[in-house]
Amino acid sequence: MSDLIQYTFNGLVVGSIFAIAAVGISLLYSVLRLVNFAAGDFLTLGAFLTYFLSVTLELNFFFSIVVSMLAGMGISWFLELVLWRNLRRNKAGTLALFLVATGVALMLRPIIQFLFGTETRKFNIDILKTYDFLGARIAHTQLLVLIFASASILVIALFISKARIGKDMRAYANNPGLAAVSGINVDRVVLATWLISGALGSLAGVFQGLVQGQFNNSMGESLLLSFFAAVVLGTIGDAYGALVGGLLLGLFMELSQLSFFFGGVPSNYKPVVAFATLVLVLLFKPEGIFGYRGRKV
Amino acid sequence: MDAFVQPGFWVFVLALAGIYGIFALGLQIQYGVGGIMNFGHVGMMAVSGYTIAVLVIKYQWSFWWAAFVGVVLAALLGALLGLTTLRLSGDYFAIASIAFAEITRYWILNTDSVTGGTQGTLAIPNPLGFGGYTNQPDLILTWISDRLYPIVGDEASRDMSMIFIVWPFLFLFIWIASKLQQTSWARVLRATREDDDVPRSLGKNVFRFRLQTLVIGSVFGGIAGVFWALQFALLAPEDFLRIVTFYGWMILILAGATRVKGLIIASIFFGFLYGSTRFLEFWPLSLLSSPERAYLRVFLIGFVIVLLMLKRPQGLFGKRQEMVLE
Amino acid sequence: MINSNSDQALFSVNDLQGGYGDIQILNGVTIKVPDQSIVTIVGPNGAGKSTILKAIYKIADVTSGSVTLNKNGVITDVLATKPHNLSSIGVGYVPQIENIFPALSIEENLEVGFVNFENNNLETIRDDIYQRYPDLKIKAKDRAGTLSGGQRQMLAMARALMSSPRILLLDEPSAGLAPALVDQLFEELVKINKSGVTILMVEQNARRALAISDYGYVLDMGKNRHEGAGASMVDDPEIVGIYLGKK
Amino acid sequence: MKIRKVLLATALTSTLVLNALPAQAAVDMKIGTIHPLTGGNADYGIGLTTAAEWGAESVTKAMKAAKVAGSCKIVASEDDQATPALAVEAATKLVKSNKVNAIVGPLTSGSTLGIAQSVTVPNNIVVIATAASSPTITKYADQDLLFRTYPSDAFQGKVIVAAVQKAFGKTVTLSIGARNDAFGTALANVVTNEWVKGGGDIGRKVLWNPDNATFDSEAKLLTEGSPDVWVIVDFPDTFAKVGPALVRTGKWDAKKTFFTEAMYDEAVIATIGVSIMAGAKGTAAKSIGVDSAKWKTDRKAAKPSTKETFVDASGYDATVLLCLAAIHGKSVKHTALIKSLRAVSGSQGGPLIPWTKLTDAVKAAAAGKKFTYQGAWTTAKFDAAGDSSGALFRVYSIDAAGKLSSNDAEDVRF
Amino acid sequence: MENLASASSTSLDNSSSDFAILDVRNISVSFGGVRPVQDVSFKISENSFTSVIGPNGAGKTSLFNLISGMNKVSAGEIIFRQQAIQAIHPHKIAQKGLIRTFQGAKIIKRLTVAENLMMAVQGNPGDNLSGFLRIRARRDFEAQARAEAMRRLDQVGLTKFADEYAGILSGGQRKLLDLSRALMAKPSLLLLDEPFAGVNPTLVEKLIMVLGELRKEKSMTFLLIEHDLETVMNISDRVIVMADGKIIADGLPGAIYENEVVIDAYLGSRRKEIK
Repeated sequence: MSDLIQYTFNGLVVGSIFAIAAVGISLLYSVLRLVNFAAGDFLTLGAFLTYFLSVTLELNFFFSIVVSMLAGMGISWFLELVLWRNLRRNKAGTLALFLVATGVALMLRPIIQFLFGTETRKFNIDILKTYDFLGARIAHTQLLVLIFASASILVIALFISKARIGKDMRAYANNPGLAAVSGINVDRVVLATWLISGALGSLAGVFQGLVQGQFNNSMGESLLLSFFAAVVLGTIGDAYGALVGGLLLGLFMELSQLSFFFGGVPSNYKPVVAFATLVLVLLFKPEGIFGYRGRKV
Repeated sequence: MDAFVQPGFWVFVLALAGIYGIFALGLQIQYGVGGIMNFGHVGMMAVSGYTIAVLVIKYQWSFWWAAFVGVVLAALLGALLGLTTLRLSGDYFAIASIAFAEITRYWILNTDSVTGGTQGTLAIPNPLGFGGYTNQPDLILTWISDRLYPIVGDEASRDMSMIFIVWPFLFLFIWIASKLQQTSWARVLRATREDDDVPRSLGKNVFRFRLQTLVIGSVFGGIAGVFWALQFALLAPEDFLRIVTFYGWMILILAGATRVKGLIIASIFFGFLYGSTRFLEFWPLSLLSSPERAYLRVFLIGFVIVLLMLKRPQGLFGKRQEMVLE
Repeated sequence: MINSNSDQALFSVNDLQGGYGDIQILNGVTIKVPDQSIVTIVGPNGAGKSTILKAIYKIADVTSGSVTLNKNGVITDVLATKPHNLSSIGVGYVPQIENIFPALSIEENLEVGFVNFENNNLETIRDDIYQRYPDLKIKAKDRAGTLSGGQRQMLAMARALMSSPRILLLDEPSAGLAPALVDQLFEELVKINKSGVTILMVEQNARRALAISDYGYVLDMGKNRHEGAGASMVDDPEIVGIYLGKK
Repeated sequence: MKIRKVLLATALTSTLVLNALPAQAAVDMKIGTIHPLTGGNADYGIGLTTAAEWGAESVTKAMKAAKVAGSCKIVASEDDQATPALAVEAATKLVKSNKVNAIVGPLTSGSTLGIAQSVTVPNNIVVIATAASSPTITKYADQDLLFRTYPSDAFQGKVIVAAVQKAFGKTVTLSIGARNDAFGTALANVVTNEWVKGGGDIGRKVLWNPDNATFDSEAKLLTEGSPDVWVIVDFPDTFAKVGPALVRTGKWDAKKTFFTEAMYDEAVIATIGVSIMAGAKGTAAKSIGVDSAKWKTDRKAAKPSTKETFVDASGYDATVLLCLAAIHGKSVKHTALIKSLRAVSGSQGGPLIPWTKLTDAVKAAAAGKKFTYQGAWTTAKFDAAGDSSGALFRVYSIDAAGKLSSNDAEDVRF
Repeated sequence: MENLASASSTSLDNSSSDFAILDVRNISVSFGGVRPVQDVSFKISENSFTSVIGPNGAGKTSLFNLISGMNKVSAGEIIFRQQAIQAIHPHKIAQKGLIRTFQGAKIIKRLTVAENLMMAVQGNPGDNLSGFLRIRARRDFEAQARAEAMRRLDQVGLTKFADEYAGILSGGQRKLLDLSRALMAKPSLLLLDEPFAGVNPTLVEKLIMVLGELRKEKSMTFLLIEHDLETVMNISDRVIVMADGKIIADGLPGAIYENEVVIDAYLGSRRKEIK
């Protein structure tokens, strides 16, 4: 029982981060048909920038997070202006977008390393404090992350469902042709999508940094495929789906280590659980948990 | 500059470029003919390379039979990938194929008893003690370099012998691929790249055609794996990260997605680009520390692909239409 | 009867030519829509009716000609206006197919269509719409994808009305509707028109559309073929000829 | 064409011969390094590269002080991202383009064997690997060209097991956690085998992927079954994530845990967290009678920009040994280098000269004497396989303040 | 639709005397609440030429999609040459000799005009990978296919475009290519979806001429979707009228012309006055 609680908690923590990262990727896909292979590096960037501001410059932690989210937005915007906009104008196809996104990731990585070094970093927060809960050990930082990430998920969900620009984004994703003719400013929608995904990337990076306790510059990159798995699980292009898909995948990856699951998956196969989930979902329910049959995949 | 003009390293680069050329040729057949975006191609290379190592070291097979089985297994992996996920459309398939390759890599990484696991092929359990797997082909490589010695002197090396093995094959494969492209079979595939309904309505089993393309591409991935295994004489899971597939795509895009012959120049160009970034030691870059120059190298590779897609998406030889009309 | 050639036309299409890429569909079409009127464009398949509307929204290409909106003497070049800005200058559009956002709720569909002018208010307009279409109010929170064909058309119209348009462009509003619903639809169009909204529609159901129209145009092969006061055209044998290919 | 080539070759050879005459006295040693400078292991690679570069600079300074002509330089430092294929590429570049006489690195066993097989052995280049620990390297038929300053897992594994047995007895249950890479799994296997051979039980064996999102589940598995003692084979960057997770399980006890030398560094302990590490023990290779703390301060002064890692000094020693060997043999030829490496590293005895007295070491080498260079990392005493046989292992423990201490009497030698 | 009963009564049962090559029995299809085809039945006799007319959205193209297997029926049966085909793959249906064209001429833009045609020839050994090695057989087949293609191109006046990318063809030329391609497959039943829409009158005449010649050969059965009644009149010997997913009339072309139901379906019925 305590095992179940423990793994569920661990899964929720990981899952909530997956969810936040996945929703950014999913929004970008739904609006721009872009599979963002650079998403992982935005996480790393966010974590390192927050580290730099809050630890090196000793600024307020929350302030640092906000600044690094703004920076994530800024870089996304910059790339939209110099890169993605031009590619769309050139009618670049899926392959071109794939390769450019990978290229951007290759460019971002050394920049991060150049700016922040290769060392392992940690935030100024007690990573050892734990609470006992029905026999499970709940880490203080992870509890914080779970609370703040859940709050963020709520805010994101509310934003997408209630804010006008959120509705415009969903409308555009749902029917781009109609969106353009019914008065939705497409440029604004695209920009908003980039800004949101940039901000969410940084935020997820900070959360991931907190959960890991310490992080280095390959943090985000190594999680990228798990994010994709979460996106696919929750139906590609469906923002709510990505949120739920992220949570489910996190839970699934952790719970798979429990012995009731085929005797428990050895921990060195943990990433395979994510990849296999991805393949299996694509295989048997390609429309994802929120998609409907007949949706083109 | 002195170091830059020494031929030895470039011989290595050329041999490697040939291997990458064969690797990219597999992608070329899949994408350029069939429109399939396979981002897990490196998995095929890993499978065939590892099959050779395991069969030769663990079971003392002949290298050549092991290579044959390796290519067959790569083809089977391609078939498995296709049968399970080829029904998906473009980007979904691409993501699934990455996952496929990663699962393969993790299996190699974690199955010490067969693959040597994290230690690479040198740790494959081996009844005869430590041993490489290239003894047989090494005889041939030595034979070639002995023949080359009177001509090029000390430049005769294993790498140069590799060129004499890899490049003729690359030319042969490019010839085969260009023949293949002219067949009615490829014609149907080129049609499916644009539209499934037309060939289907004309009695063509589109799925079967696609699957065949994927398998043929995988065979070339497997063959590249054979040469890779030969070139490096030791394999480790870290050699088969997804970035390698990306390099293959980079060559393909340089060549122009449907230009088979462009692959020759593109492979050399890529090899040169990749190799020459190791020489960024001149002023003012010499002011940077060696780690900083190493970041610059990765950055440049990313920068070139982004610039290429932005300014010349059709590659060095392709027609712009081909990228735009996707 | 309103003179169609009046220079006071609210909306006019002048000698429009264009099509899709190198395929020319429109070979010079001229349409005048007087303020407060209903004007219908009819014609057989492939005549280029819908292409006119698509050209205005940059879905089809224009090679020559112009489209202008004359709002109280202020003349706007419609073709030079970005599609998403058309609703803010008073042009509403209901495409023929895929004219709602199925994944959004009905309420959200309406909200997305809303354009903020100085003195209008989302709630007021929406309440107004709900009053007009009580069916939509009942299902306000449901996904629009769950609506029936008739309700979808209603929603599409309502969505366009959310931007308080001066002129509404309709692309085959009756397509795919059950006969009973078609009657309802045309009655509704008359009501909308009475409330001060000018209507330009492209319609397949020629007789019924012309019956409620002030003026009608018949297109064929991308050109004006015939025109006249709406009601007078209902029984025009020439139209039957054009439709069924009798020359 | 052919005639021209012959003429050219003759001309080249004659100039070389002419130039080579005075060079007999003044050796011109060119060294290249290969380490991961980008990617996940870049931290260690950069540390080792910088240390190696500092080593070459130190020798140059010592040569000047000792008035020994010639030079010993690092001509290029290459990146292999810890992958064998890229290491081969890097080695080919160093050997063919930079014409290096010897290579320092790579970091990993895979890369080391990769370059040996494809590049360095066929081209007769001496390699001193800096952190490759696989026992396979010992067995590898390297024609005596492959050396290493890092102890083989075969040594280290036995040392840990012996230390654990001494502290907790032979028959207790031992759980082992290791990073899922070449370093972790190989040593974990040696420890497992040795422990079982000694009559002990293995509780849990958990391998974790260094790039996992979290390690709480792994930590939980590792603490299950309440073992009597843990052995953890991990690098600091990963253990910084695993450690807190272990503490949070509430079932883990640092006092019952043994680490490898990766944790033998007070800065590392501080980074991971003193409260996590306090009470833990470990084994680490040691250079006899040498002040490693001074090396760290000196290096920091010389190369302030780079952060240190536990293994840095290994790169320094490798470079210094190569330079000393070149001076000793008055030649950069591989046969001479191999011979001299043994002469200066203490394989053939001779007086001890610590790294702090490099000038003395250079003088001794220039005089062709046999001596034992006591490195900052190890006293190499290269054996027949090129392994560092002089390694002495200390058993260290971490006190409540995060300070390291060890008792020379407990040192283990192999 | 009030006159449906009387309209149906005017239908001719062509199938009674001749062999029915296609027998559509009560087929329906629905997509997410929409039912483009509802309970449609008819028979097509061999060597006949039948036109399907009806206003936009009547379900004509949906009907073709069902017959050719592109979409699967929700209910009902489709019998083609005594074989039920409603559940088999579209390419298998095509291989049986039931070939269709698409509304708006789906040509393959990045194949040459000749390649577009050659792709359609059935029984190509090169379609199989195993055939790749049968070089002689492949080469002979290609040569024949090419000759055949050139003949077809000559017929429609596209010879000079044979080796150009089909993407450069104009709308009308694409229609010609589409029709020629379908003919290359030597179908026993050919479904033509608005082959004349957007084609200029001279070309239409040419196309009709080509079809007329084929009719004389008596080796093909045609099912045509067309709007232009005059054209339909010229070539068909039977007309099926569809509206709202149902067949509302079926009969001789001349009879259809005068049918009030048909005219209503096109122009909308004259219903109550709207104020």
